[in-house]
Amino acid sequence: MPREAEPSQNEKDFILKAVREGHRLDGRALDQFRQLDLKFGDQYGIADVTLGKTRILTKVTAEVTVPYTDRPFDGIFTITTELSPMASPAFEVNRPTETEVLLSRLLEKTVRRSNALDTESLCLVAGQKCWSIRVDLHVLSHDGNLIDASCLAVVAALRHFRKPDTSMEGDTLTVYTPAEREPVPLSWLHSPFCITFSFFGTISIGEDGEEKDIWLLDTTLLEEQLRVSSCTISMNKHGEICQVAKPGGAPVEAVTVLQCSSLALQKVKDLSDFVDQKLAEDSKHRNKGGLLAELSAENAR
Amino acid sequence: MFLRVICSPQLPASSSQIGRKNLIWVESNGGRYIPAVGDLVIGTVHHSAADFFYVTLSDYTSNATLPQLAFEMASKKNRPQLHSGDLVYARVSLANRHMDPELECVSPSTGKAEGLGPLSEGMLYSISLGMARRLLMRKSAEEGKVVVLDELGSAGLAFETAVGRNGKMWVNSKDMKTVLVVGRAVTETDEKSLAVEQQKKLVRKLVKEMA
Amino acid sequence: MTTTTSGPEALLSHLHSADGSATFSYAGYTIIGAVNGPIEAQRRDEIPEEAVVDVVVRPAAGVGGTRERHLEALLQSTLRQIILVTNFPRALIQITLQVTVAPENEYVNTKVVQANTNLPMLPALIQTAVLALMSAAIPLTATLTSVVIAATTEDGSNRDIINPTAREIEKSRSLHVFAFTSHGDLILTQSEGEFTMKEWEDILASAQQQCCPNTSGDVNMGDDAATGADLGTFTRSVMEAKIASDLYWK
Amino acid sequence: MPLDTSTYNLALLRVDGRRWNELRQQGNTKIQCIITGPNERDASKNTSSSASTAPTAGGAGATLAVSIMIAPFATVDRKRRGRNDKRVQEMQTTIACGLAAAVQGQAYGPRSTIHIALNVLSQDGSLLAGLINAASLALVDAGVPMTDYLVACTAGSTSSYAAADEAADPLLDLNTQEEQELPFLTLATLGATDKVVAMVCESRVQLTRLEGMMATAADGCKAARDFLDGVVRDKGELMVQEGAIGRGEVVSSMDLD
Amino acid sequence: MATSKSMTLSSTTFAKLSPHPYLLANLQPADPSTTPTRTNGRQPSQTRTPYINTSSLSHAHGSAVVRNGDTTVICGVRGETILTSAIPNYRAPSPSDDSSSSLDEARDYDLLVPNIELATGCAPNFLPGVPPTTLAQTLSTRVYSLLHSSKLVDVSRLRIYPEEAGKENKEEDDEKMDEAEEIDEYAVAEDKAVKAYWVLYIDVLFISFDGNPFDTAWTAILAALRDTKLPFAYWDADREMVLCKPVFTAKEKQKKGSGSYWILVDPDRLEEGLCDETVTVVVDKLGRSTKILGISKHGGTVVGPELTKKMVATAESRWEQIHAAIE
Repeated sequence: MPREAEPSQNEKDFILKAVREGHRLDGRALDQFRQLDLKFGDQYGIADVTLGKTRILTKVTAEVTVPYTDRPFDGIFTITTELSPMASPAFEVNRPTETEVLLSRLLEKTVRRSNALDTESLCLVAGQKCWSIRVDLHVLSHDGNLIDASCLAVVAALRHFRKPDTSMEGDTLTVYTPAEREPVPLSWLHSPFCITFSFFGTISIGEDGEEKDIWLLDTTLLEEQLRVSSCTISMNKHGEICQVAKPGGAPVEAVTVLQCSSLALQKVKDLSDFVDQKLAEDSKHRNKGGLLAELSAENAR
Repeated sequence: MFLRVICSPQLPASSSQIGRKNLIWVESNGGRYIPAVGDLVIGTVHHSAADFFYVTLSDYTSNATLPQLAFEMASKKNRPQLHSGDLVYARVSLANRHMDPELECVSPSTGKAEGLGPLSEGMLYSISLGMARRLLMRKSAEEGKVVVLDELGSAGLAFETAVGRNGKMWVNSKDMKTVLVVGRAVTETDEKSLAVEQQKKLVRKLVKEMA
Repeated sequence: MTTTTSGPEALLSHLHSADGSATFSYAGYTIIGAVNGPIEAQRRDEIPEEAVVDVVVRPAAGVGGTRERHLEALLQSTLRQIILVTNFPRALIQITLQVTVAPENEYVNTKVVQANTNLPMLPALIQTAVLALMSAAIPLTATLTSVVIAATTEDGSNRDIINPTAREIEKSRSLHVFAFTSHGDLILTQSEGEFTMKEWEDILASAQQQCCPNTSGDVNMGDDAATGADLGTFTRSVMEAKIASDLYWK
Repeated sequence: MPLDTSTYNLALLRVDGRRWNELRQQGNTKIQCIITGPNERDASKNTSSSASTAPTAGGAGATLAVSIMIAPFATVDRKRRGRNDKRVQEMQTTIACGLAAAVQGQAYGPRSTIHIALNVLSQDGSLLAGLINAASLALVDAGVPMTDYLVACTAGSTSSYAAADEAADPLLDLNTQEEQELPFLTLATLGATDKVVAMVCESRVQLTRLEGMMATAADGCKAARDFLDGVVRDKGELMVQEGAIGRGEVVSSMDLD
Repeated sequence: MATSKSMTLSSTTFAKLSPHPYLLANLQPADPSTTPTRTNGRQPSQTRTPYINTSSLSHAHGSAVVRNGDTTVICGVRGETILTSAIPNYRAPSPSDDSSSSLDEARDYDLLVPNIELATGCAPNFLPGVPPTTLAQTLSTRVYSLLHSSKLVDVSRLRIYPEEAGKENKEEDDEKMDEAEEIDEYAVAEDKAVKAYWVLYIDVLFISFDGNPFDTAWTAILAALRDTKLPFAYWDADREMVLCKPVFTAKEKQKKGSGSYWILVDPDRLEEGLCDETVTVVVDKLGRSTKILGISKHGGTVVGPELTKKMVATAESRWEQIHAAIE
């Protein structure tokens, strides 16, 4: 298995020293995100997110299939995250690393278990036919903070997606091709986002030697390699926590966790607005005289 | 570092091939460092064995070997103590497609270190191979068109740097902020491919921010 | 999506974590390629005398299946012909090709898992791989250009469509993919459907016209020729642009 | 408790690689934890096995390898979990990284590994908490030096996330049914401190609820710590009676505590 | 390379030590009088004669064993019914759909399911307990594609209509009975719509593997499909459908320096390992004129249009050979 890159001692010492004094290599503030960008594809359900040098691409697809026997009234909703060597030679094909497992679990809990997508609306014929919505997440470039970027990409792609329209006459179900009927959006309930805090130990403030935890937002890969522990908080803009995960690592004060969670709400509101705005822009330029209809007509000829 | 693209002389940048004879080297930023004898490199000590240090020049490639006696004044009794994670500034003494590269921190002719050896403290930055080449030019300002370092110097910042052809730059200074500024100046010049004037502007901006 | 009207587009060295990368979009396909290497190969699959070339093809939707393995096998055997593998013994050159956009058939609902070969995608994959390899400064003996052509019968008259749409492929009688080296040698052929030797040779001719007009005789073709771009020249100009931007400071 | 672990430690060194068992019970959640090692790490095994690992003392110390086995009969509806179920893997990682914060790994060489095998025999809520407590108790019993017990507990909130009544009072140590009904979180702290080592919340809950729930859980953790400590002391007493160790030492060690 | 000295060490040792020079040494013998022979004693263009035995399995609806040199393949075809209502993406063909409708039942509903397995130990390099090799996956993809692109099986014969429509019920065998009942339940009297389909599970198992797998596998599938009798009146439906397509594989290896190369027809495992370029041609001569159903070449630049032409010719001759074997 290829060796994961290990930062040199000099880098470790320097970055920790810098962070303690409130500096980051790229001159960002400790709680500042990198340049965030979101693009949608020509086809529905493709979202391309860039966060600094981290780049994530997600694609949503829908397929009619048979529901699980234990959930006859629910559709199927899966999120697949497979890290390829493209992100880093350390990721081997079909050999999930720990990074990958934690990432997919966080997305699972944040988006799926929090019922962001109404799975009952995917049921077509109870126990017989339902929609299977699948999100494929591709990490094109990995420079840290995969979780926050991925979550945003998944949510954006799902909200952008349209599934084929259907109709029931008697007991026969008809699924219309895009050429026949304009596809319809998913029934979306709320938009959760992840905010990951990375901890770098403590500094004593004041003469009474009181310890204070130091943390960073939107860490680069190098910073992530040096953090002592991390905590990911998922919320929607209504201040509903969907998930909190601090998977071990060095301890932090309970107070710090609370402070983080309230800051997370602020950041989530920003991200939420950002995605809404991007979606609005996209639909505007689409509805210039039913772009899709034209294209399909062209294909027919 | 040179990009090995095989291409026709009349179209230097194209890669349309016309026989192995007129194979020419086109230089570029891209690609992974491939050791060549005489290159100055910055490596990270991976581990040490009986008489060798094993040094990583770039990720996911096999380690280069650095004999523990290939240092100035090194002898069986007193040899440098390097630990995993330490940085060394070295010269490639042997590069061969069939063997792992070999390094030295002493000039075989003079027996002097000539600036090679362990690099303590400071910060290590990754830069493109092209930028490394430009910084290593004898007159990097005139030939390589990199003026940031000179500019920063004349702006009154005190710092020392070492550049490795394997796309690494080491910066050190008493003042941590200086290191940060130097690092940002060079990496931004590299990534945003800034022209001389823009570089000067960038330096002015950074120095102002610092104060 | 309207495809054949817009010419090929490429973006080089835009992924920072890979040694080389390229995004290539043409004929309705967009593929992102990344190359890592030469890096250390795993003990078990290293070759003493030459570099291991490893190709990974990843579909936009769903995880790779048998059809991707097949494409990988084709690409691998083709690419190791143009890479100077003997320059890097015991090393690994890893090529990852991520499909991001593939044309959708407006008349059929998408089916995620499909087992049949995906010939129409092959040219885009090849082009992307070559560009990514160049971006990674991997020494090559030649570049490749590739094209897909569908032979259809419309009201009796035969017609060859270059870069056919999903719809056209469905109606076609036979489908052909060709790849040529920059010396004009035929390096890869994949043909399926039903056709005669004569038809095959005609299609081969028009393919040559597409990929390397300078090497092939001036075969006169239908208006379809206009729709396709000269990919050889394209690859060249992309590379020129890249080098120029790398040496902006000179 | 430095001294009395050191006495365990002597015993440990003698019989390195032997197993120490500890049956720990929390409500109807029954978990068995088996510590093996520390013994030499073989890289091949670590990569192949489904265990999750975490290096202690910043890589300078021993590595902890945690593997969880949930018995098919552990739950009411007999569901078999694949060894590499992502949910289980996540718990393994959380436990491994959590314990790494408490274990004084540098007592052993960086090449050594301590294997922590957790077998879930019966499951009735607070699974992760149970697993963490079981593991850290077993580690103490195995004589692995730790700064303090890593203790965990769950806390829930009686009203569902939708309702906005602030008066909703938190619950401690939930069982399966409660877990399905109510939002809850699992909190793991280092001994009696308020230092959060691990925290997992998988349900939708108002941000305003968080503080209350965490406070409750923290109290639960303190209680758990005292309980664990009690168990260890009883064990110590027992060993004295059995004459496994000299009285003098132990008394002194207990005093020191 | 092939000095008398080195030849004195047993040829097998030589082969093991440096297989490639060994192959070349055989192909260009020291004295020009002796014709170049391959390590397996065959002429470069000489193929192995296939032996075919059909209906060898009792449970399958059709089966065949094909032996081509040391490559031995068993193919079993089993038909199972699937009700249209059980097909998630099923869509009743509407009259509006023109003849060249985009609906390809066989592909859309996966009515032909080929599966290829290289049994453990069929060749030294297949170890137990490992996921299907790239070779196996590639093979099944190629087979799947050819099955569909060649329209080998007439899909209309896989449709199952309700009682009235299907007047075939006369000569049902027992198996048909239960099928019939199964269908009755869902058979709606008036409409003649398709109620169910036959799904053909085509399993190919390599017992021993010594090169040229696709060729042999495909031959086996052909033989098995011809042999397939589904429990319905159209029991020999497949017969007239079957087109015989021998597949022909040539390998060539460019010798260092000189551009000389050899074309080895129907290569064995050693040869496949050592050669770079592969060409596979699929032809069908059943009609008056030869139809080509597939050309696949990759891995080198030696084979141009001319050589390809030559290979088609070779393929035709091989077609006769296998046609004879199947009849």
